[in-house]
Amino acid sequence: MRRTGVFICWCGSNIAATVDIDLAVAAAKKMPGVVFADQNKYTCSEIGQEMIREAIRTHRLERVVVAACSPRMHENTFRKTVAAAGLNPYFLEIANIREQCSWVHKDKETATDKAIALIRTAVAKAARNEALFASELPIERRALVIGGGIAGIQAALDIAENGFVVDLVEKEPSIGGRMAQLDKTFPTLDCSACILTPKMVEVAQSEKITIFSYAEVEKVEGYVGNFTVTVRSRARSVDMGKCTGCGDCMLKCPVKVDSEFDLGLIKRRAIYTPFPQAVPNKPAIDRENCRWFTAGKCRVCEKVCPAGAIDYSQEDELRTEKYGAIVVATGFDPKKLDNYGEYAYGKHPDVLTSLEFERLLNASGPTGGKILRPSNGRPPKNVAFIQCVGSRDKAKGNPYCAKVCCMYTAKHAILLCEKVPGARPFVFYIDVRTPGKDYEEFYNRAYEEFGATYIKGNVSKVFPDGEKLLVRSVDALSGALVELEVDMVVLANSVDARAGAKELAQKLSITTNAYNFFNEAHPKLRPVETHTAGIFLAGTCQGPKDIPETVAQASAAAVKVAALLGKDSLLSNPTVAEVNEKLCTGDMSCLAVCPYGAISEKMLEERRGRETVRRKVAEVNMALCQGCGACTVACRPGAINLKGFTNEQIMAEVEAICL
Amino acid sequence: MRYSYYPGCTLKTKANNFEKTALRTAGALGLEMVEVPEWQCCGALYPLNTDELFPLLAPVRALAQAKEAGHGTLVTLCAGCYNVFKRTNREMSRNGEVRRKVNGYLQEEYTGEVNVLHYLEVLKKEVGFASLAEKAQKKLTGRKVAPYYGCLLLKPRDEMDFDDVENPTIFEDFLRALGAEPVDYPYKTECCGSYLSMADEEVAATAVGRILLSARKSGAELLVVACPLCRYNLEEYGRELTERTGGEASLPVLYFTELLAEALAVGSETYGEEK
Amino acid sequence: MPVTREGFEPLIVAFCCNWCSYAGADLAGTSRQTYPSNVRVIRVPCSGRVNPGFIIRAFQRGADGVLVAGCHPGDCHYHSGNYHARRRFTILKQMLDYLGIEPERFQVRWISGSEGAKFSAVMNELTENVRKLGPNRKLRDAR
Amino acid sequence: MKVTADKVNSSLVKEVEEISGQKVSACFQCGKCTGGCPVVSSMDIFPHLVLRFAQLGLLEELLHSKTLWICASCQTCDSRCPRDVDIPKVIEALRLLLLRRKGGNRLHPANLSDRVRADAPQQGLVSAFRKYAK
Repeated sequence: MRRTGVFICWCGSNIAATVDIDLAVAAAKKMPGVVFADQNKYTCSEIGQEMIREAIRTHRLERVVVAACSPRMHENTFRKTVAAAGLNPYFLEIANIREQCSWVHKDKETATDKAIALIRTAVAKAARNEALFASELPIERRALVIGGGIAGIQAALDIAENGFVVDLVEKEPSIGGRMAQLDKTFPTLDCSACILTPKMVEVAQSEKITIFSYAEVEKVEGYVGNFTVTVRSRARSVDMGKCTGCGDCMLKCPVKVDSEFDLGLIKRRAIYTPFPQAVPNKPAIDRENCRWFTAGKCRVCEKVCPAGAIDYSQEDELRTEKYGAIVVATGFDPKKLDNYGEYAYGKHPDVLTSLEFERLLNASGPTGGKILRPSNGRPPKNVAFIQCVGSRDKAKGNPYCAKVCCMYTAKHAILLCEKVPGARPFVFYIDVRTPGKDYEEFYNRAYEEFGATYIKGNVSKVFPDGEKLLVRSVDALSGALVELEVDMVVLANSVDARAGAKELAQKLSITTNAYNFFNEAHPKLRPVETHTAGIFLAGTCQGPKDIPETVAQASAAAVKVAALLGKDSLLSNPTVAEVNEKLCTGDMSCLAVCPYGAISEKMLEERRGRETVRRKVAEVNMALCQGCGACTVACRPGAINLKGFTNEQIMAEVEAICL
Repeated sequence: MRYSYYPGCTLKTKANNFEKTALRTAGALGLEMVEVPEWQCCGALYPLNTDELFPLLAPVRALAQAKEAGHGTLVTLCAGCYNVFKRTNREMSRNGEVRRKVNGYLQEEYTGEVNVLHYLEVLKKEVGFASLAEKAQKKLTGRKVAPYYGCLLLKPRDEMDFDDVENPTIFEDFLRALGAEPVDYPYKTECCGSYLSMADEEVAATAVGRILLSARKSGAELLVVACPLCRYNLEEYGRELTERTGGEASLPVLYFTELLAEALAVGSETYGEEK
Repeated sequence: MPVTREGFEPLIVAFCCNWCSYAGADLAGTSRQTYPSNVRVIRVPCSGRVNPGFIIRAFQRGADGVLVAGCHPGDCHYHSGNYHARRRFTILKQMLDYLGIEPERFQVRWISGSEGAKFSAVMNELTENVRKLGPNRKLRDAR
Repeated sequence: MKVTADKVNSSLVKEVEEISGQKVSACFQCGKCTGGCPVVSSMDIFPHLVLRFAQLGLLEELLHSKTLWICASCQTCDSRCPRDVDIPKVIEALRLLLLRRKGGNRLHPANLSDRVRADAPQQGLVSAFRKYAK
């Protein structure tokens, strides 16, 4: 038996009013192994803590039980107390006789009985506590940011600002992301490019940040402080060192394909930058469409390039680097409208998605910023804006609200009125949602100042009728049927997780929700962390968000990264799983239930008589293990155990609690 | 290929040219349609209430007979029957409680094993429109045809799983295979008024008027359908509308099989219904 | 505690996961949501840590009812532990039934850290139900 | 028309939910059903309001409405409903509440028009009597 000391706290009258402390102390003294028991009015006070330290010394205590408030309150406090007296901090156990006893029971006799049982249970567990030691893990002082939209840009800048080196990986030939596609931003109507491009340039000029554009994450291994990541840079066919970004090649290239950046509203060349303010402002050859790569002739770009930068022989480049932390900022995709044939998208050229409409608004867009009907090049008069297309639709879209559509639709209505005199916006909505600073006021202006007509009714179908479009709906407020002839329909399509988000989540060992948005570690209190330590989230890859929220989360993620990288080393949580190799049969049931990939196979070489035999056993990576204990239950031979919550400890608790 | 074939009431009477042309074309395409013995009326409508199983008995019995015949597939022509059979079959394969209760009434034991296909699906999936195009010697070149889907082939969306509910294309692909020119118009899936024409003719007439107007605007010279009730409504109210307006409002309405028979040159001389 | 039916006070052992249900139990305390003192909590990191053996042992040692409480499905701190628990304990319940233990004596509940009132309600309900069932004699060690 | 607690708690609403297998509370009143209904202009209570009335227990109003006999069960509405409510099933349940009453039949063979008698396809007649009579 371990020499155990029991310290019972009054917590003023919080405990003492319901639990007979004297009786409890007397009972504790008779418990197995207990050599000392006493009481204190406030054990967490300096006097109370000193009493524990003093008793450890004078009574040579080996284990300490504090019967007081919840371990969630003061477990750490008392661990430090016993450590100060030279004991391993994990020799402490807490009996929760306040939250789970004195505060929830009224009858003093039964409450005292229960308090004694809880103390007995803690004593029984403490007797089986073992010394645990947190180990120190080194940290690689370099961060990886995946995704070069506004979230990734902000995170990279803020991490660099804290003095750490950042690699920024972007799938497209330029950073900028979705924000670069926008015209104006709500609720201030300042131009998106005007506030974004300076940040893009800042990234390019930062000595701490390296941009890997036209690149994607291929493989992720390791754990917090020590990730090993392989990045594939796609062959650009342009020598970045030689290219001056003059753009001659893009003018002469004979191949025209739909511009992804302009959503197919205009064409780009096979050698291209997505948009004029691209960073890096150096083109890439899209090999799927380039005539040289598809037909074996052309080489016009090579001929016109004054710098000799065209290099058709380039190959994809794989680069492996170590990182201490990762920020995931991969953004969103606008919802595809395959399920919404009723809106005639793709059937009539004047039915547009909101991002397409955004490009029409943009001065560098396909119409030079004029709102013109794609069908006839004339400005529209009546425009129907349909909200919640694919949002709040559990039957054939996303059940969630896409959060930004109410605001950008109000913006579109306002800009339509500003740009096309006499034009009239009709906004069809289910509910208008505008929580946010100055948001409601912005929406108010749309109908009050600009005369947008808001109709509470989901449009059921758009009927193309020659040049016109007939929109059929109901105004649920007046109960009137709506049949509206318009010149243009703009669909506020929902926010989807980025295609490929699921695969990236698997590479990173992070989780997604049912709609492939990455999961935060806690919806309220840990909104930028993931369940995998060292991996953080920023922006819409975690769920629909507007720009201010995205930037705020990106900065928050950057702070988390800086806090992590600023440490000398990491202390590991010592309550992790441990394999008894003698008992392990190597059937690896544990591996299947481990959510962290912390268990791997290991080959043992053993002498059996004269032979050397090789035998498979499980091995726990202490840095990855989070201590959930799922493996311990899955293990048939009982070879794997969880330190701090061992089978023996819990069994001892069960026995003691049932006495 | 051999199929179990369920004609339904209307095809033996008012819509017998639908059946005649279908069977003739099937023969020409090497498809053998074996009529389900002793079939009863499918009930015309799939029950929308959950507290009665009686309406499912007749369709389940026909399905069970198709299963016994060993053909694996039951083919229907009438969109109404198709709707009832497809949904009944789905319920029998998915809903254990319904299955247990229905089988309790019947001699047969049926658990949704038979595949229910509409003849259009047979043409698409089993014959193939490319091969149909080869076999269609007498091309309907230049004929501008408005396909009218109606509701029963397509809806409910999840249960029927026939084609894109809002923007179906199977009729268009079929028409192109025959060399005809399908016209696109937004009313091809709008309801014709269905059984309302039996009780509240004005409502049905209004619905039909919109469909015909839209089809005519798009340049159609005739409509094709797969449902006798749609055909009745479109013809009757089209005629009435022409009379009332004193102008051309109606369009000829044909079963798709009648066009098919023409293109396959197996005799489509009896256009229109036999009365 | 008495094993007779008269004035029978059941002993109920509750395994609570540290992140949700134990926090819910603490919240029940903080907000003074009372429940019978028959319930005693053992803290575990996760409902997925609870070995069915612990439950059998509790019944052998005289527990009249056992509760495993964890985070709501989808909310597990370790993202999948409660799913393992749910599957495992569905089977255990059947096994207990087979052994002749009333399956109502063993309950699995999802109680979040913000559900103090629910924790207390579940404890009240469970105690009442087990009280009605009477003492567990079947698995109790003959001592 | 007045909403009261008694009406909201009406057992008839539960009966409608039982017969139809639909939850009327699922509807959030977006109106997509009404906007697309091909026969809505002949209805006195629009489809989305059928759901709203049912949510509020205004059953008397619903049971007197023309809408129940206008709906053609074309299922356009439920194929577009973002809340996955099968509105024709709800309407069918309301219809059945009336048809199952004594003398509840709405259509009698004697009332058929000459045209229907002469030319209507069996499919139409069978459908109509399934819908309007028991």
